[in-house]
Amino acid sequence: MMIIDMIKKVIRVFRVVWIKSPAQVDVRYTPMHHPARYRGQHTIDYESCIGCDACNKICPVHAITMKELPLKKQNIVPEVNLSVCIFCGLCEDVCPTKPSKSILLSGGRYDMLSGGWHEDQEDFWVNVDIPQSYIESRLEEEEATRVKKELAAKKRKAIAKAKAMGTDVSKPTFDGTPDFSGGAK
Amino acid sequence: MLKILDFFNYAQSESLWMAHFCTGCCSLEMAAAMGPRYDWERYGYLPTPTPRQADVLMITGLVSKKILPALLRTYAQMPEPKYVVALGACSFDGGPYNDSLSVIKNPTEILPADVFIAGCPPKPEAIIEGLEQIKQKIKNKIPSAASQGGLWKEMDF
Amino acid sequence: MFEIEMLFAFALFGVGLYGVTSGRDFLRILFSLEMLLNAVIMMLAITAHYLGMTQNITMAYMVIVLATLEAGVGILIFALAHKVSKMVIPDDYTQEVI
Amino acid sequence: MEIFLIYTVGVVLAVFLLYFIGILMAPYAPDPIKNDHFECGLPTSSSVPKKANFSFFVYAIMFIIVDMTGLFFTLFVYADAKHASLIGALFAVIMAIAITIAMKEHRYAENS
Amino acid sequence: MQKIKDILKEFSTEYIEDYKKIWIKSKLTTSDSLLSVAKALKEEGLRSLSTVSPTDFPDTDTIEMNYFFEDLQTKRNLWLKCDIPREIEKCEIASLTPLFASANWHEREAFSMFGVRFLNHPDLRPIIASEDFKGKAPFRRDFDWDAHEKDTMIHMKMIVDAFKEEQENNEINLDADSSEMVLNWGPTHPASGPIRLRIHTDGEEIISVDPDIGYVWRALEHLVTKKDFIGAIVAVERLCFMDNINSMVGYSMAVEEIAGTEITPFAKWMRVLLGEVARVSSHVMGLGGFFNNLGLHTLFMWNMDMREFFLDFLESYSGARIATAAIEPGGVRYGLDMTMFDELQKAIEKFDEGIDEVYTIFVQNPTMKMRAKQVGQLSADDIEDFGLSGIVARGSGVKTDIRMDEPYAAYDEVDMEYITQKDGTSYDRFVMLFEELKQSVNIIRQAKKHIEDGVASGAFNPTKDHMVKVPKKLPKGEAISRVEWARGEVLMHLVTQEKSSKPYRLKLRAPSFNHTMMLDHLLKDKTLSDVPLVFGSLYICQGDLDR
Amino acid sequence: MNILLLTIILLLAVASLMIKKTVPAMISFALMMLLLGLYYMSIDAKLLGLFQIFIYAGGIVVLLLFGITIIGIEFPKAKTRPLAVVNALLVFVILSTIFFRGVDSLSKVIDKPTEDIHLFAHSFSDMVILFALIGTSLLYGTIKMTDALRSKRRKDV
Amino acid sequence: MDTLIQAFVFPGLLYILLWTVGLFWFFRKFMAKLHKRVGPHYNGPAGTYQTLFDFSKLLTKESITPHGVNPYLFSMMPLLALITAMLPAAFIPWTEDYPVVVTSYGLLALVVLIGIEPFLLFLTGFGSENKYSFLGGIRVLAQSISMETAFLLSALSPALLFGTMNLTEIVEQSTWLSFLILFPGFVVYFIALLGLLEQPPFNIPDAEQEIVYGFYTEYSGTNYFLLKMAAFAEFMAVFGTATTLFLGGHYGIFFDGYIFFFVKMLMVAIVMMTIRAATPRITLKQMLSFSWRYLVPISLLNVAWVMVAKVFFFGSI
Ligand code: SF4
Ligand code: SF4
Ligand code: SF4
Repeated sequence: MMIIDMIKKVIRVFRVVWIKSPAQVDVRYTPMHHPARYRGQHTIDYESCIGCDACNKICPVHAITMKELPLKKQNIVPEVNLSVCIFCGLCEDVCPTKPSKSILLSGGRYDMLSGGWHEDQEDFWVNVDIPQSYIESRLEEEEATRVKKELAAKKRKAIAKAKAMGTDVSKPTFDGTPDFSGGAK
Repeated sequence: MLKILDFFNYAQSESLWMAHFCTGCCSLEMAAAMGPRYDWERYGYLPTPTPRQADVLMITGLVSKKILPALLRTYAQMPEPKYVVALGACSFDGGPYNDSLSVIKNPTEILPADVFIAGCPPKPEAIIEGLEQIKQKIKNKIPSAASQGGLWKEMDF
Repeated sequence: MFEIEMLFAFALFGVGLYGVTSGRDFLRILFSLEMLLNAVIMMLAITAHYLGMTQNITMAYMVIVLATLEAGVGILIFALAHKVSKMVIPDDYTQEVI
Repeated sequence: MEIFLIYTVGVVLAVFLLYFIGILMAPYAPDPIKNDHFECGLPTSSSVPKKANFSFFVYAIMFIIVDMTGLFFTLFVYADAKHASLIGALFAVIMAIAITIAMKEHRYAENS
Repeated sequence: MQKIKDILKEFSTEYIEDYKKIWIKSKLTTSDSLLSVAKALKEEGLRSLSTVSPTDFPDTDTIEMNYFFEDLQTKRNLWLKCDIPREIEKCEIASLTPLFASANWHEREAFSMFGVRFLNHPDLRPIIASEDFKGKAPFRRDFDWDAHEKDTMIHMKMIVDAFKEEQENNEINLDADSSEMVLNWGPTHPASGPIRLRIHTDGEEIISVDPDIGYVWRALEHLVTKKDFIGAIVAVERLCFMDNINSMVGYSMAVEEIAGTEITPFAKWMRVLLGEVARVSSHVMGLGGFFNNLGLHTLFMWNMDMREFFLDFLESYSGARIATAAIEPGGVRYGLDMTMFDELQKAIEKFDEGIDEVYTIFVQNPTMKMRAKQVGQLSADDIEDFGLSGIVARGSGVKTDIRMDEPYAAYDEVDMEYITQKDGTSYDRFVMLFEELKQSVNIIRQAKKHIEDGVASGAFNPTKDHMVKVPKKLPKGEAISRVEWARGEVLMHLVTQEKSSKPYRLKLRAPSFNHTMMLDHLLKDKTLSDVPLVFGSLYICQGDLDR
Repeated sequence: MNILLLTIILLLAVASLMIKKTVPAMISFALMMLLLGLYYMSIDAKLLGLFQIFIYAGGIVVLLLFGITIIGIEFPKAKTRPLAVVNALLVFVILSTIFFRGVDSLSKVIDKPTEDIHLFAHSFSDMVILFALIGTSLLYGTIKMTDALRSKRRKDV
Repeated sequence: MDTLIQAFVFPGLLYILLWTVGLFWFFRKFMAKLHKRVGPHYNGPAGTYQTLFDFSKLLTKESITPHGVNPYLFSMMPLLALITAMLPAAFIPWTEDYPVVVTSYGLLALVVLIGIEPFLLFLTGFGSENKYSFLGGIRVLAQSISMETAFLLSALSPALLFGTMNLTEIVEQSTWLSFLILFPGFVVYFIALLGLLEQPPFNIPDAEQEIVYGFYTEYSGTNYFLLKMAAFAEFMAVFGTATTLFLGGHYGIFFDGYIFFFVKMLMVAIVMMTIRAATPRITLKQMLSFSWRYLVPISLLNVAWVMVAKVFFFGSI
């Protein structure tokens, strides 16, 4: 009786021979399933990053180091050591920039390899390559804003002064801020 | 003669057998890579029950202090030539457990790996991709990393 | 040829006898018993071959069967005796078995 | 007979050839830990016992007896009389019954 | 409930109060009366001790012991506290092991982590913690692990020496002339995973089994105290990756209780949905693993195929296949895109297709029945004594399931029933796994339908409703939460300090710990062939065994 | 050829008694039986030779291995009795003398085949029933004996 | 010269090597198919080179001799195992005129040679000085004694029916009627074959989940290669015997030839693999009691049936 039972099972297993295996894709070249939200390698948009340091603070494994920039306002930009990162996505969640996050994992790559030596892994970074021209342009921009601010402050002072003196302030004394933002990219 | 040696070298590279050893949760994805959807046997990988017949040792993530002797001994008991693959953030610096009391913070410094696959855990695709790299290494006759150095040589286990 | 081969059979018998009587451990005793019986089988086979006594071969089959059964019983007895008195060499048995 | 001997010698040679190819090609790097016994990746937890606890001795005796039965059946292959064949069949049935009874007895004794 | 209160009133207590629906919380004034209280409670019917959780308060110089008693029959639970002094020499309390068998390993754990000595404990050896923490108390707040870290190499040597010493002891203890030996089953073993069973055998027959655990000890309870409330989910989900969602649910519930946040119904239903998906993916693997241990890989492979589809859904939802980190205090982490349900639908269809084959070929397998029906028998009494839970408990006919005993998330609206088997053998546990799998998929269907309806009717907003804000800093408080995890009951005991951004103490009571305790009981006098079978049927994951 | 074979057999027989270690002794015993089987084949008793190999290499050696695994592979040293050698030699000499005295009266027939395979089935087949009875009673006795011993031990423990 | 070719090419070394590589590939591929996987795929057409690479690699890997073992015993055993496993090939009538040795006791010789193998495997386990190997060796011994008797008795049933032990004659005399008469014998033979080859549900000696790899545990590199090859050569011998005894050897439907022999062997292999994919392992005790309570008595009854059938149906007397 048991033997017959077993033979039945064997025949049922044998029926699988006609089923096509799901492994038809060469996964070396194409991933099997790669959703839009897949948390893979980071991409860091240095332009929109405001340098708020939130991602660094939340990261549970301290994978993020902030690269210092010679800028004043956006003085830091995150860099991620992929060897350390556990791809939890908290940094992406916490990033305040809108509409798109400036530190982005979604849709990242899935194969992240490096040499196995400890030293190799230590410099397995997602670097932000900030072209010098960008920094310069930002510097100039900053300079411009600074100048603008100073001017505004001056103006405010002047206005205050004028107010104190009782003069009319509706018309600016100086106008036409020069456009420095060209050539940012 | 050289041709024959080349053939054996090629054979070595195309048939990598894994020692059956799991130290951390990355072994779940290793199981997935064995499974029907990824099926690493297509590329010639095969798990073996004892390290005596294995070519590749996988550090599957986390290495706690207590399991390190077992890991090193398993590695030492594999026959030459042998290779090591490190999976996951844990095998670099303890990953999410970096602040924890009982994990080894530098497994790859102790036992250098030939390929490190980042992720937590890495996708099965990534694991297979990493193993392809080892194939390339063998074909180019690059000696395995752990035989070149690493703290394990000075340790007593 | 016939005589020389018979001589070897006798020699095997002698070796077996030596093994049985020299007071060794149980394994050697069983070996020797097998040798004794094998000497007999040899004699039967040789006589069958040279003297044409065909039925001797059938006899030899029987002896083989006997030898096997004897080995089985022998091992059994030794194993039981070992369990009781923890001895390996029969001469050392002091306790009563079972 | 001679053919078989030559064949055997050929096989032996062939196997040794393979073996020596293997030994020549293989690297050799002994080391005390590598040559230690494998025991799930840890130092051995106790030495290998020199004997086995074996409660299956009955099976060994049974094996010998059935083996003898097989020997007799080998002789029955050449039976060319009705009588002998039927005797053989009877013999087989008796042995089958004997083994069944013995196993029953054995199980009974095990469980008691 | 009233009876328990009456019992407690006979002793001097600081307070006796109701906590949640089925809990009573109380604190004893002295630790001396603990034993008599426990005895009275046991007579009353609180037969299982869930866990022992010490909390260290260096400020007041006390260690607060928390005992969680459970009554699996009538669902009355008691949370009993008492203070003991903190100095290493005086830090002792009566052991409950003679009364509650399940206390054994929990007390050993408290001993090795906090240095609490339990008087009259039959076998007070350190457990889990590796050799280098022997005699220290690593989980105390003032333990200086930075200093400890410096001597790693020396510690490694200590660990190795301990192994060698053990070998020498074995050599001495074993009769050289017998067929006895001590066999390592694990850790480099095809079926064991990172655990070692020291099996003392006589040939094929097992004399005793002594599990040696701690090979994946990550000190999670210590780790969470170093992370903030959100970052801690990363640690909590790594309790075991087979079913990580439910452990995060438990943690989040505890945090929400302290913060006093109420999450949205949509998030509740999402928790149910995700939790059941994770449970399915765990059970599916458990079924396969059970057969793997019998030397048959077919079911494992087929189930892996099935599992991938559920993982696909998780990956689409959260962006990672396994380490989803998808539940946060305050709700679920991501909004839901309704197209993801197509993938879930596909997974369910795949499941429906495959489950029939699994049933006829494997659950009804005569060979497996023949083997598994004979070993691993646990009676209902054993279950209560040893505080087992999950499929192991239900396999023996004990009706316990936190999803119904103490409904969390949206389980009170889910239509489900207790599934039990009678005999409690390994086979029953296997059938339990299978039945629960079907139940889980049923719940997934319900949750899916509910969410779809809700979205259609406009009750839920899948992109906005998923989170409510939980403050970064929590008030001082204490909470326990229980969830029905894939492997059984997980109890989390969370303690916070005033205005802190980090958990002060989190105790994780994981089911595998109790189940592993049973191995010796189950395997004595069996043969070596039964080891993998029984081990597999207890559904142990080393991740939550060691924590 | 035959003489060479027989010499080796004799040497192996002596060796199997003299070798201290069990397993090599066992191997030499098995080898001796194997060669004896070959010898029978060479004198045209093929079935007998096969039986010899079959029973000894397949049956008795396995049985003895069983015995070893139960009793243990290391034996204490036995004191040898020098008289036994004399005894054996004496028997050997007496046997040969008797044989050589009577050998002339034996008439050699060379052409007749050694084996008559049909003989057994023709004339001796009834004997197997006897064997069946012997075997059965032996089996029964064995089981009774081992079980008696086991229950005795159980009571002791 | 002819015999040298036989020893090295056709039923000898090269043939067995090819067979080993091919069978290993087939096993893996078929097993993968039953697992809903693909199996070896990217090395050569449909992954056929894969096992060639595997074996070449094993051949050139380091072979470790653990200390404390008897080195001669340890490295002799794989050699002996392979030699004994290769010898039966000489007796099997692969094609019409191709047994190397034609003898009237071919069947007995085959059974004897197949029966010696477990004894050698026991010694590999015994000589490894490793606990798992030790247990594995003892299990081999226990299993082989219980399975060998059934194997012998069922293998004898065709001989009893046809009244000869010459394999060529057995093949020549086999008909559909004889196949039907021998069918119970074939079933018993098949079960005993599973036990003898250590295949599920009887893969007790090298149960990975219990005793790591049984008697293979300490073997590596060249030695392991030889043992593995011996195992596959053994497969070949046993399948070949099955085909010869029960399935009519090289006789085909329209023409005769080696191809039919091959196909029949593959059929046996496929059934074996499917059983392997559908049945979990049983325990040693269950195996012993199954074998002695059912298998051996049934094989004895089968012998009785064959002898009666010989007299009353087959009409050879
Ligand atoms: S993904 Fe997680 S671990 Fe990685 S950098 Fe972001 S926060 Fe850190
Ligand atoms: S990446 Fe986002 S979170 Fe990080 S510093 Fe820039 S803006 Fe802040
Ligand atoms: S890297 Fe991640 S998945 Fe891998 S072991 Fe570490 S925590 Fe687990």
